[in-house]
Amino acid sequence: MGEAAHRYDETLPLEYRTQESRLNILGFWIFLGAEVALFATLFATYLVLFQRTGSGPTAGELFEVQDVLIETLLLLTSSFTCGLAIFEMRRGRISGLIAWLLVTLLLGAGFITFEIREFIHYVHEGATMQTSAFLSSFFVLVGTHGAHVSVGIGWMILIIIQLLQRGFTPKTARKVFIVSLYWHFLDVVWIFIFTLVYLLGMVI
Amino acid sequence: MKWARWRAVLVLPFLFLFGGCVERTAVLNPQGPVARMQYDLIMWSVGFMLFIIVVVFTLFAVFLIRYREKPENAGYEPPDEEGNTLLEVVWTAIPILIVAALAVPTVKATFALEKPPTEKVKPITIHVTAANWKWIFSYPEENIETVNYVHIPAGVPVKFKLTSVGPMNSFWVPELGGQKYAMDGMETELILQADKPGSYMGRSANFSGEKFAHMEFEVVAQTGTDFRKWVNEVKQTAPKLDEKKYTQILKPGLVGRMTFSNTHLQWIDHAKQNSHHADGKPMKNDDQSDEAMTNSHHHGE
Amino acid sequence: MKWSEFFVTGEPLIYAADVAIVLTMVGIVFVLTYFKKWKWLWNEWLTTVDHKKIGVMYIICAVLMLFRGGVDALLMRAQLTAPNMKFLDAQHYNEIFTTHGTIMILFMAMPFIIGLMNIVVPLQIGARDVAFPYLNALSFWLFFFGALLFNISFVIGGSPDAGWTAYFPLAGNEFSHGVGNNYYAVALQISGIGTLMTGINFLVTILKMRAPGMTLMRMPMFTWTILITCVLIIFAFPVLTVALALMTFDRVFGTQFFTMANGGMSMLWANLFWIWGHPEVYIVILPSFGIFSEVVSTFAQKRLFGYKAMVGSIVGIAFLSFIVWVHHFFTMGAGPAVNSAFSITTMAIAIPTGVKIFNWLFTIRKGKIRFTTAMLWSLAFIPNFVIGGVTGVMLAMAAADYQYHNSYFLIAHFHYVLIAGTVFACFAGLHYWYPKMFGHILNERLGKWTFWLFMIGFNVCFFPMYFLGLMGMTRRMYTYSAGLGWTPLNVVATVGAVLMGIGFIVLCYNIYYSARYGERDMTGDPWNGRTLEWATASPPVHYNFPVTPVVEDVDAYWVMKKKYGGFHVKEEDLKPIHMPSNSGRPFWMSVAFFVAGFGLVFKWFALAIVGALFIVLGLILRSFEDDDGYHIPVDEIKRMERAARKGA
Amino acid sequence: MGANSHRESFPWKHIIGFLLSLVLTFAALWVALSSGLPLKAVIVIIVVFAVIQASLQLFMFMHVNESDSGRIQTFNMAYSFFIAIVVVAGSIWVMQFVL
Repeated sequence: MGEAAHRYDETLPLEYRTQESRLNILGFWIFLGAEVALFATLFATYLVLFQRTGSGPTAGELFEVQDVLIETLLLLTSSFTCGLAIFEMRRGRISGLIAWLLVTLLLGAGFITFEIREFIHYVHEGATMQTSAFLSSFFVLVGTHGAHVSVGIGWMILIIIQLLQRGFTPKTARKVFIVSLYWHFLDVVWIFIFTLVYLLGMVI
Repeated sequence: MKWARWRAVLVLPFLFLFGGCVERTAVLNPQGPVARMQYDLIMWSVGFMLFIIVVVFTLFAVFLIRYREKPENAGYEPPDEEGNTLLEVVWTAIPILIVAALAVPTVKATFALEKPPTEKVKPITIHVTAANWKWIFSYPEENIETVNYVHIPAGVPVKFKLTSVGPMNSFWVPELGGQKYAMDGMETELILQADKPGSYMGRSANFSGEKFAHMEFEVVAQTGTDFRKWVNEVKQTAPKLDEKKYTQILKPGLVGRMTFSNTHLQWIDHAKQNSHHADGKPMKNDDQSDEAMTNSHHHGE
Repeated sequence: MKWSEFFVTGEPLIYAADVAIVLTMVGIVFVLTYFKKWKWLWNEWLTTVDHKKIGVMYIICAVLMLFRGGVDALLMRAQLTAPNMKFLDAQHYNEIFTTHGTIMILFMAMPFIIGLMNIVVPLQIGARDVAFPYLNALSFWLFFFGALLFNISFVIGGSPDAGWTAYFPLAGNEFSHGVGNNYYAVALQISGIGTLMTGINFLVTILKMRAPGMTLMRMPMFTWTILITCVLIIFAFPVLTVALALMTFDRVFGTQFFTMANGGMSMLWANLFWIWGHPEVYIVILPSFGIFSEVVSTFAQKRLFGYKAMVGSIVGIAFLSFIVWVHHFFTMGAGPAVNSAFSITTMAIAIPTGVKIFNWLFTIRKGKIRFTTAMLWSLAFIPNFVIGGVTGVMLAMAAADYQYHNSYFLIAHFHYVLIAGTVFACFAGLHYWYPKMFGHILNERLGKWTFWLFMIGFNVCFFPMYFLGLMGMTRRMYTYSAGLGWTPLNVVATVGAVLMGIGFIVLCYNIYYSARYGERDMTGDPWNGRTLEWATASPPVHYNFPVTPVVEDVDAYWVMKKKYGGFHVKEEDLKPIHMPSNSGRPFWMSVAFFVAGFGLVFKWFALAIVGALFIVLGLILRSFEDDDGYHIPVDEIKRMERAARKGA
Repeated sequence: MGANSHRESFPWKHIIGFLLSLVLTFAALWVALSSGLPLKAVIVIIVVFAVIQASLQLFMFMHVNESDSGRIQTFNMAYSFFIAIVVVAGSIWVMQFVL
C-alpha cells in the first residue's frame, strides 16, 4: 500500500473510490473464483456418489418438489432484493439500502429455516449423513451452501450495524457491495443445487 | 525389433555399473507378450530420451565452457538479444514431434493391453482378492483356490479379475507385465501371459498397511498338461474352504501358502460388494454378504 | 482416552525427541527472558505485517521442516541400507515416510517458495507491500500453526501412517484407528486455508500494484511465475479443502464418502486428491523456474532469452496441469480411452517445459557466466531436471507406466524433478536473495561446498533408484529380502543420502558463519542485478522504495543503470508514505485455529467449539476495526534513507 | 464503467433479471417433471437453463464486468467455470466405470 491506497476518484461509485476498496473488491471476486472450484468439487463428489445409496433411501424417494420450490423462490427473491439494495446505495439512499438489506436478511433467514426443516425431516425418516454415500454427499453439499448463507446473514447484520454507526463512507459502501456479491454468488450456487441435486434427483 | 535391442545396449552398461544384471532387472527381462509389449514401448521411449539428454547435455557443456567469465574476456559485453523466432519454433516443433512419436504407440499399446495378446487360445480367468496382507487366487472354472501363489498355464492369456477386501493393493508381476490396482468394491482386470514355464515373483505395489512389504506371491507358469495335472491334484487332495476358515484367512496378518478345492466366490464376491452395478447374484446365508447384497442393490434403475 | 494413548510412548527415539523438544522450549524461553527479547519478538515479528519479515519467517520454518523431513529421509535410508534390517519396525517406517512426504511438499517446499515470493515479489514490482498485508500475516500464522499441529502428532497421539497420499480405505476409520490421520486432515486444512489466502493476496498484488510502466510483459520472470502459481493455488486448493473436509467428516463424524460400505468409494479420494495434487506439483515447480530465470540471466549477465516464449510456456504448463491428474492412477482401471487421453495431455507438458530448457541454455550462450553459488544451483538444475523430466515423459506413457507405477523408478523421477527443480531453486534463491534479506552475503566457499556435497549426494542417492524400480522394488517397503539383488544399489543410495545430509549441515553452518563474518552488502546490488529489488537498500527499509520507481522495459533496474546510472531519489520528490499497522490478531486467531483443530483431532468437540468461537470473534473484531494505518513523514523517510544507504 | 456510469431511476435491469430467473426456474421444473422428454434431453436442457440463470446473476446483479478490473473479474469467473467443468465432468468420466 502506498499513496495509491488513498488515490481517490470522485467519478466512481462510492464503493470504488479508494484504491484499497478496489483491491478488496477484486480480491473478493478472486475469492469467489476459488469458491466456484470448492463447490465444483462438492458437486463432482455428489454426482459421483448420488446413485450409491447403500441401504438408505434414494434421491427420488426423499426429495419433495414443494419444499425445494419454496426454498428456491426465497433465495431467488433475496438475491433480487439484495440487488435492489445496491441500486439504492448507488442512488445515495441509505434508508432504502438498509430496508432492502433487511428484507434480504429476512428472506435468507426464511430460506435457512426451510432448509433446516427439510434436513430434520430427512433425519426423522432415517436418512442421516452416516446412512449412505449419497446422503453424506447430499448433506455436505447442501449443508455447505446453507452454512454459507448463515455466514452471509451474520455478516450482513454486522454491516448493517456499521452502516447505522458510520453512515455512508467509502469503507461501508465497499463492505455492502462485497457482501452483496457474496449473496448473489450463493444464489448462483443454489441454482446449480436446484438443478443438479433436486431436479436431477427427482427425474432419475 | 532390432532397433530396440540396439537401444537396450545403451542401457545395459548402466545396469552392470550398478551391480544389477538383466535377469534381476525384471522390467527389462520380459517373459511374456504383455511385458514384451511394454518393454518395446519402454525401449522406444528410452531412445528418444537419450537423444534429448545428449542434445541438452552437449549444448550445456559447450556453452558453459565457452562462455564463462575469464580474465581474457573481462571487457566482453554480452549481446542484448531478445530471442530468436526461428530457433524457438524449432525447439517447440521437435518436442511436439517426439511427443507424437511417443503418443501413437502409447495409445495403441494402452488399448491393446486390454485385450488378450492372442486370439488363438481361449483365456482362463482367475479372480484375485487382496486382503491384509495376502493374495487369494480363485479359479472359478476349475473351482479351486490358492493363497499367496498362483499356477497358470504358459502360452495361455490369463484374465486376472482383481478386487480387494480392505486397503487398495496393486497386483504386479514385472516379468509378465505391468500392474493394476486391486480395490475394495471394484473389479479391475489385468491380462497377463507367460511365454514358457517358470517361476515369477509378484508383489503388491501399493502400500496397504503395516505388513505390506511382505505381500509377495509366486506365479508358477506350467505347460498346459502340467497345469491340468496340478489342478486335478488340488481337486483331489486339497481341503475344502469354508466360511469360517475364510474369515480367519481374511484377518489382518501374514499367512503361508494354502490350497483349497473350492472357492470363496460361492458365498461372496468382494468386487460386487458396495458397487452400483449389483447384479443381485445370490449370496448365501452369512450376514456380511446379506448386507452387501442389500447395500449394493440399486434402487433407482 | 488414556495418557498412554495421548503421549506417544515405546520408542527410545521418541523419548529422545520429547527431551529435545522440552529442552529446546526451555532454552528458547530462557534466552528470550534473559536478553529481554519478548517485547521485541512480539512487536517486530509476531505482529508484523511487513512482507519481508513474513517471508523470512516462512523461510526459517521451511528450513526447520527441511531438517525434520531430512531426518525422516535419513532414517528411511538407514532402514533400507541392508535387507531385513531391524532398525525401524514396520509401523514406525510407515509413519516416517508419511510425514516425510507430507512435510517436504506442504511444509518445506511450499513455504520456502512462498517465503521467497513474499520477500521478492513486492520489491520486484516496485510496491510498498502486498495488497492485503493483514491477510498476509494471517496466511503465515495459519501455515505456521498448521505445521505445528502436524508436527506434534509425533509426540502426542501418533503420526499419520497412510502415506502422504492418504489413500482410502487405509486412511479411513476401518484401518486407521489412531488420531494420526485426523492430524493429517486437520493440519493440512489449516495451513491450506493460509495458502489459498496467499494465492489471492499475491494475485491481486501483482495485477494491481505494479510500478508505473511495468506492463504485464515487462514483469520479471519470477513475478510472472508467481502470478501463474497464484492462479493454480486459487483453483487447486479449494479441491484439497473439500477433499480434506470429506476426510474429516468420514473420520470424525462417520460419514460414508470413502468407506467400504454403504456406497462409499475409495477411488473418489484418489481422484480428488490428485485434482489438487497435480497442480500442486506445478505450484512448487513454476516459481522455481522463475528463480532459475532470474539467477541465470543475472549471472550470465545477459537478458533472458525468449521472454515471450517463457511466459507462454508458463501459461501453457499451468493450463495443462489441471487436465493431467489421472496419470497418478493409470492403474486404477479407468479404461484405455481415459488413460490415453490423460497420457497425451501429460506428455504435452513436456513441450512447454522443453521450450524453457532451451531458452535457459540460450540465455547462457554468448553470456559471461559467473559461477556464484546461486548460479551453480541454477546450472545444475538443467541437466538434473532434464533427467527427471524425460523419465517423467516415460511415466506419462500409460501402457509403460503399468511397469513403473509405484516403483522406485517413480520415486527416482519425482525426487529428480522436486529436488533438482524445487530444492535447487530454493537454495539458488536463498543464496541469491540472502543479501537482500539480511544485508550480508552467504559465504561463497561454504556455499560451494554445500552445492557439491548436496548435488553429488543427490545423484548418488536417487540415480540408482531408477534401476531399483526396474528391478521390481516398490515404494514404501520397509524391508526387503536378501535374495533379490537390491542390496548394492540401496547401499549406494544411502551413501548419497548421507552426503546430502552433510551438505545441509554445511549450509546451516554457513548461515551462522556468514551472520558473524559474512561480507556486508552496502550497495544493495551485490550481483549487478537486473530487476527492481536490487534498486533498494539491503535489507530494504520497511516501506521498500522511498518513491515509486518508473519502469521502462523488462529488466527495469538494468535499464535504469544503463540510462541513468542507477535509481536516484531526489529528496524533494519524497512524500509521506502510508503504511499498514501491525496487528496481533492474525497470531491469536491462528492459535484459535490450532486449538479448534486440536479439539477436532481428538474429537474433543467442546474444545473445538471454543476455538471456533475465538475465530469468529476475531473476524467480528476485524470487521469493526477502523484502522487506516499511519503515515511516515518526509523527514523520517530522509533519515531512514540516509541510515540505510550509509557507506554506499 | 458499464452499469453505473448512468444512474437509472428505476431498477429495470434487476427486475428483468429477476423475472427471467423465475421463468427459467419454472421452465426447468416443468422440463424435469412434466415434459416427458427423454432423460438425456432433460439433463441437457436443465443444465443449460442453470448456466443461463447463473450468467444472469453475474451480469445483471453482480456487474461482473464493471470497474477497472472488469476484465480480470470476467476472466476469473470464466476460468473458474472452466475448472468447474473439468472437475465435475472429468471426475464423472474418469469414474464412470464404477459408478
